[in-house]
Amino acid sequence: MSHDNSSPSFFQHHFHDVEQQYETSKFGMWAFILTEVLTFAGLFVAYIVYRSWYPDMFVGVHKLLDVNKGLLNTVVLITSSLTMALAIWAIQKNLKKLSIFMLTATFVFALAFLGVKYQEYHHKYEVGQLPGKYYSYMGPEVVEVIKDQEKIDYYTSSNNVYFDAETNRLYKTMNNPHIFFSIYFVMTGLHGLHVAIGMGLIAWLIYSTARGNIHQKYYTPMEMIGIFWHLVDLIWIYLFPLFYLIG
Amino acid sequence: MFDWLTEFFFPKQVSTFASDIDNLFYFIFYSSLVLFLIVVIGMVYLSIRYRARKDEPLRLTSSKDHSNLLESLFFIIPLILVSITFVWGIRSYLKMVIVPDDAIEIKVTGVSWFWTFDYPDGGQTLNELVVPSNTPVKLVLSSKDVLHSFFIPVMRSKMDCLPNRYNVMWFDATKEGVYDIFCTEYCGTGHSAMGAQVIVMKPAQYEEWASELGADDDSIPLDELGARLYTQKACNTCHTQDGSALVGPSFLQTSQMYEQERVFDDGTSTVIDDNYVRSSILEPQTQIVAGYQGVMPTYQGLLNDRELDALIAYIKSLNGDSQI
Amino acid sequence: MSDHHITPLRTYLIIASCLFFLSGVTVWVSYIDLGSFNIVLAMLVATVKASLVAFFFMHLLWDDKKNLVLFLMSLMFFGIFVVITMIDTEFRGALGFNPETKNPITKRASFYGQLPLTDTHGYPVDSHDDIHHGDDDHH
Amino acid sequence: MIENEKQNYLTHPKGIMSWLLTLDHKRIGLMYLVSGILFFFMGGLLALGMRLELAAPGNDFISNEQYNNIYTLHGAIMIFLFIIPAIPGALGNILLPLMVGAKDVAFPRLNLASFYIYSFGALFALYTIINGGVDTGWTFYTPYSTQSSSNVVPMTLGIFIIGFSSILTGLNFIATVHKMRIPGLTWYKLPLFVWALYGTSLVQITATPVLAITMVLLMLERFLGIGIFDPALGGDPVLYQHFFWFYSHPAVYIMILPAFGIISEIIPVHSRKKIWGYKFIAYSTLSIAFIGFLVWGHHMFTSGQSVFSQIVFSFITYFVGIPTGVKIFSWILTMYKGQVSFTPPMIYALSFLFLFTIGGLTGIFLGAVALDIHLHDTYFVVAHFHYVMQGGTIVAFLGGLHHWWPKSFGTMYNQTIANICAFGVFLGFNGTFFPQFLLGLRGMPRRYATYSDQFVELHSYSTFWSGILGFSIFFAIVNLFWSFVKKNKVDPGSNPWGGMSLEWTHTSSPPHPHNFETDPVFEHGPYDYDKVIVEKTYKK
Ligand code: HEA
Ligand code: HEA
Ligand code: HEC
Ligand code: CUA
Ligand SMILES: [Cu+2]
Repeated sequence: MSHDNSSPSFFQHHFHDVEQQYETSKFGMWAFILTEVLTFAGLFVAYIVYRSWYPDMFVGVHKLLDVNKGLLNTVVLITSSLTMALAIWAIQKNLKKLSIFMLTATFVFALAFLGVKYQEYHHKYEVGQLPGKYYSYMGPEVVEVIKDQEKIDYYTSSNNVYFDAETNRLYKTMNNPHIFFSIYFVMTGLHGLHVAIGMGLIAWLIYSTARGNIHQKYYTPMEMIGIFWHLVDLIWIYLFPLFYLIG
Repeated sequence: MFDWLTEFFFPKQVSTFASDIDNLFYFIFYSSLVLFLIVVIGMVYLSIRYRARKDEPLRLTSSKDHSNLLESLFFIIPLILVSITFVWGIRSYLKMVIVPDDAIEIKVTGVSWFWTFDYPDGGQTLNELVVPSNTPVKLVLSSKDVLHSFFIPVMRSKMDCLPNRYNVMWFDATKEGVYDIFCTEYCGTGHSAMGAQVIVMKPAQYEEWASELGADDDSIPLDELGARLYTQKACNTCHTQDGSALVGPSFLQTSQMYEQERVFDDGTSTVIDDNYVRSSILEPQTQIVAGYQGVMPTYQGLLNDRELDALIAYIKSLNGDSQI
Repeated sequence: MSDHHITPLRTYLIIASCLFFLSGVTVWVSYIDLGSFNIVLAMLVATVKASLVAFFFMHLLWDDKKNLVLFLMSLMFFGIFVVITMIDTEFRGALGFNPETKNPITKRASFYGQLPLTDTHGYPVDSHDDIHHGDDDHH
Repeated sequence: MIENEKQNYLTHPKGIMSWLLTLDHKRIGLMYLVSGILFFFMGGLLALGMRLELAAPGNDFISNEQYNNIYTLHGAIMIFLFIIPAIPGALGNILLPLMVGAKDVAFPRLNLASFYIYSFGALFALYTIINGGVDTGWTFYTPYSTQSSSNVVPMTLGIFIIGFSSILTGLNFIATVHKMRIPGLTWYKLPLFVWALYGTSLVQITATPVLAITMVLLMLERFLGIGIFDPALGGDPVLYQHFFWFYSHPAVYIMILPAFGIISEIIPVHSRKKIWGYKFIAYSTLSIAFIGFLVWGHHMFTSGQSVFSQIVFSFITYFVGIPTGVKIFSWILTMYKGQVSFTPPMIYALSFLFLFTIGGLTGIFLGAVALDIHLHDTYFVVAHFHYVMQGGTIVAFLGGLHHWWPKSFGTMYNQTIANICAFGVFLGFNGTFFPQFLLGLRGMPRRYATYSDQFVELHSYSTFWSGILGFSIFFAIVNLFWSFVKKNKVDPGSNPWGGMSLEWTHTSSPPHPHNFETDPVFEHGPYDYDKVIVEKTYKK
């Protein structure tokens, strides 16, 4: 354990050397990733359980989501992941300007992601495809009006129909589409929260790199935030097919 | 040999599988007792045998820190014991879940904070489960509001009541008598008062009872019937007759305030009269007395007209000097 | 820190193109009806993508293996959570034990009864009758 | 002697800010200790209130609502504010870096942050109390918790926040154990307390995130009615129980593993004997931590989960008992051919063995599904978990405090009083909780504010002894802190029990602000009583 004064400014003195400090941070970061995965795990469990209870509802209701927007966001997020990786590569090669550029690009892509998400949310808000008891969408995708007498007899024996005495018609709704939207909003919302937090961290990275606090010899924070950012991408890789594609 | 112990540890055995479960208990109990004694005697013996004597100098101690024989015993003995326990436990458990085909089926519904029982031939009781002895009885349980749990200690059986789902339990009572039922899942203020009784009758007696169920008894005067309903229909879990407020206002107060203004939590008010009391019982959520919470369940469908009148008459009668 | 592994630029670009390509593949495949195999395939592709991200972008391939162990541990505990929970949720009322415990008493939440049967533009649902929509759980 | 002038972390640096902003793990540990004990007293007083109400049937002392609030707060405070965060937070923080020879934990700032997050979460809990309490039970079962008009949201929010503090502590400890050990201190040379903290931390970082998300879903259920747990909205209350117990069963091992670690230190040191079966104890820690994740459904034996899962859960539950048994037997055999002295820590350790064995074995009764159907939610369960938590964890915690007190704070308590209090705790505890086993077997349900006459005798017996228990615990802790007032300082080099791990042999008491004045060198294992004689040095 050296107490020489030549140790760099970023070195924390309870470590033996710089290498130990770096390895420890990285290990800590991966432990943190583990907790992140398990946080989402709870929601995935809810998804899986309800999907297996209401397979038809999930398949039916997922069509209300816009695949194109989802795909667009997938592309945006993968690109941002790439630019994040390149930012680290650039700083390792001591290309400070390029690194800052790449970080900025990452930030912009993240913003774009949230922009698209906002549009999606906004549309759902407008039409009432909201979570839980705020759900009010009764469009044709989830309600079927049945006039055919034979079918009416068939359906009255099951319980996901109800009879509207005023119009003398039998309606069949999917079971609990609001649960799909509850899970959708909680999962994408938590994911979106991570994107927003990531943006804050990336902004701080841009600032520190420009100030020269992060450089070729010390880029641990950038690498840690990079790992976090890739995790955000990684979770989206699963969310996208689970919500937008399954059919 | 276990007789006195049974009295000591458990309530009476009344269901067919109760003795099975008690025996499982005794098996685990005695094996645990042996293990526990090994632990305690070992600990006491070793600590005293190897205690540091007064003024004994510090010395290097033995380096013995393992013994293959002992270590394998640590695994093998518990393994054997838990295997027996597992097989035994599952066999008894299967007896408790496999309902005999000829069981009579009674629907049990938990409502905060009382129980209703619906019998196969129609008819309903409140807080009183009547069953024939030596006949398998299947209970189909559910709840109107929150979780409850239906526990009959003498039957050694218990099952949660879930809203919007059925659970099943069964028993075959072997001895006639009246036994306690408890609610064992926390369900709010009245949880500890959510008791009921199971009355086990001889089958013939049960038949007779069941055929009379639902028939009105017009001979009792109204207020007397009301007084009886007051406990039968579990009003007493929430309303007292002595003026002290429990979950709901005391009936004495209601009675004294007849013809006076009752103020509700939304600021409106009404004069207390028979109509008001009637709607308080049937639609309790529409007008909630200021200072109380809207937790009273609706009695729609649980009381017939005569019973309603009886309760009203009874509430009015509480105020001794109502002639003024 | 100059002695750390530096991934060549080429690797990053190749991995990114793979990711784009695979994203296209899942979307394309989702339009083909493969029955329950759709979801298996989608998850398979997602897992390949996720592994690429983890191993290359997140450097797990070159890192201390302890980090990989932590990551795999998180997946293992996730697996435990899912599998053991489903031992309950999939088997209620199954195996011949008390079938009445299997399903909820009413499947549909009660508030649907109060919703107006109009879409959000106020048109009655009937007016959409001409629009084709998929049949689901009957027959 | 000049030695007395030595710097130590308690007096150097000075000033209130140096405490509030400290990054020193020992100071953070002390702050955890003080706040933990305050919450313990608070929870304990609530418990005594409860016992007073239960001394006789009827509502003579407090109303049903008050009782329900009190038992919920008692459970929630004891678990979420005291034993989960405060025991690793206090003893773990103070000792872990010393034991691995590090100058601090891996991430000192995170450590301080974790303490502040804990305090912040605790504020919500205090707000809950001031604002009228919460009445759902510490398990917050839906749908009652989505309907109750009491302060469910502040309390769950507090628990959510405290969860993060617990995660950060765990993360920090894991990184410390992996990366901060001095050269030569290999895994098998670590003191077993370090292994125990390592196992605890693994459980903390894997299980706690699920608690966090469960609490979020519960709050959303209240705000938005998302319908995942609420049956009125199409949800499933049993699913909530899966979520809750996926955390809360492993959490009982967060509570007990540090206690196991403490016992693994106390017994060899006070018996001056190499610990029996080092590797078995170390690995059983990990296997308990792992198996603990597979058995949560044993809390749901009457919930109506599938028969298949009942059987699976019952089966796996038994297997937690086997590694635990290995530990118990190894501790006992450790004394074989040793030199046992009956110091206060040792008395606590022996009473731990007695009490925890009862608690653990009754866990096996509960694991047998047929029997648990009778016992579930009765006082048998209450007795079981007090035997493991209070008789296990708290007794071990008290033992640990007595063991490391002179080390951590450089003062010595009155050992005679300590011994008397230790006996008082043992007797009072058994008197309070043993009758509850009988109550449970006879069918007394838990969470009851009033009860029928048949249970009076046992209940009043239990209440009587709980007073003695309360007094003993109170004076045991006062006796410890009294040593500050009495300025009963020990010699800085002192090692009163002759411990062999780094914290005893290589640093002063209380330790230097940077832990070690010179870099510690690994010389002998923590339990090498067969190779080296370490003198008991205790002056003054
Ligand atoms: C410190 C906390 C702690 C610990 C360590 C334990 C340890 C164990 N617990 Fe306990 N438990 C709780 C805290 C704890 N528990 C709490 C708080 C609750 C109630 C929650 C609530 O509802 O509010 C609870 C409830 C609870 C239940 C649910 C009861 C119910 O609600 O119906 C069950 C059921 O299986 C159970 C089982 C066990 C088992 C098998 C162990 C095992 O780990 C015990 C292992 C130990 C031994 C077995 C003893 C030593 C071993 C030997 C001497 C060797 C020989 C062994 C064999 C032959 C097996 N516990
Ligand atoms: C670490 C956990 C822990 C600890 C240490 C305790 C300690 C105690 N507990 Fe607690 N208990 C729980 C965790 C714990 N409990 C939990 C989780 C529940 C379940 C809650 C639920 O159902 O939701 C519970 C429930 C519970 C019940 C059942 C309530 C019910 O179901 O209706 C009872 C009843 O007797 C009880 C009693 C006690 C007593 C007498 C103590 C005593 O050991 C306390 C002793 C300590 C002190 C007394 C404090 C120190 C002394 C002073 C501050 C000085 C002042 C006092 C005097 C001078 C006399 N507890
Ligand atoms: C779960 C508890 C509970 C039960 C059981 C219960 N009540 Fe109530 N009751 C309340 C509460 C709380 C109020 C006050 C709030 C309100 O008005 O809804 C109340 C109010 C009333 C009132 C209005 C009193 C007044 O002075 O304004 C009447 C009358 C009444 N209940 C009758 C009954 C009868 C008759 C029964 C039994 C058949 C019964 N209640 C059972 C809780 C209960
Ligand atoms: Cu119903 Cu408790
Ligand atoms: Cu458990």
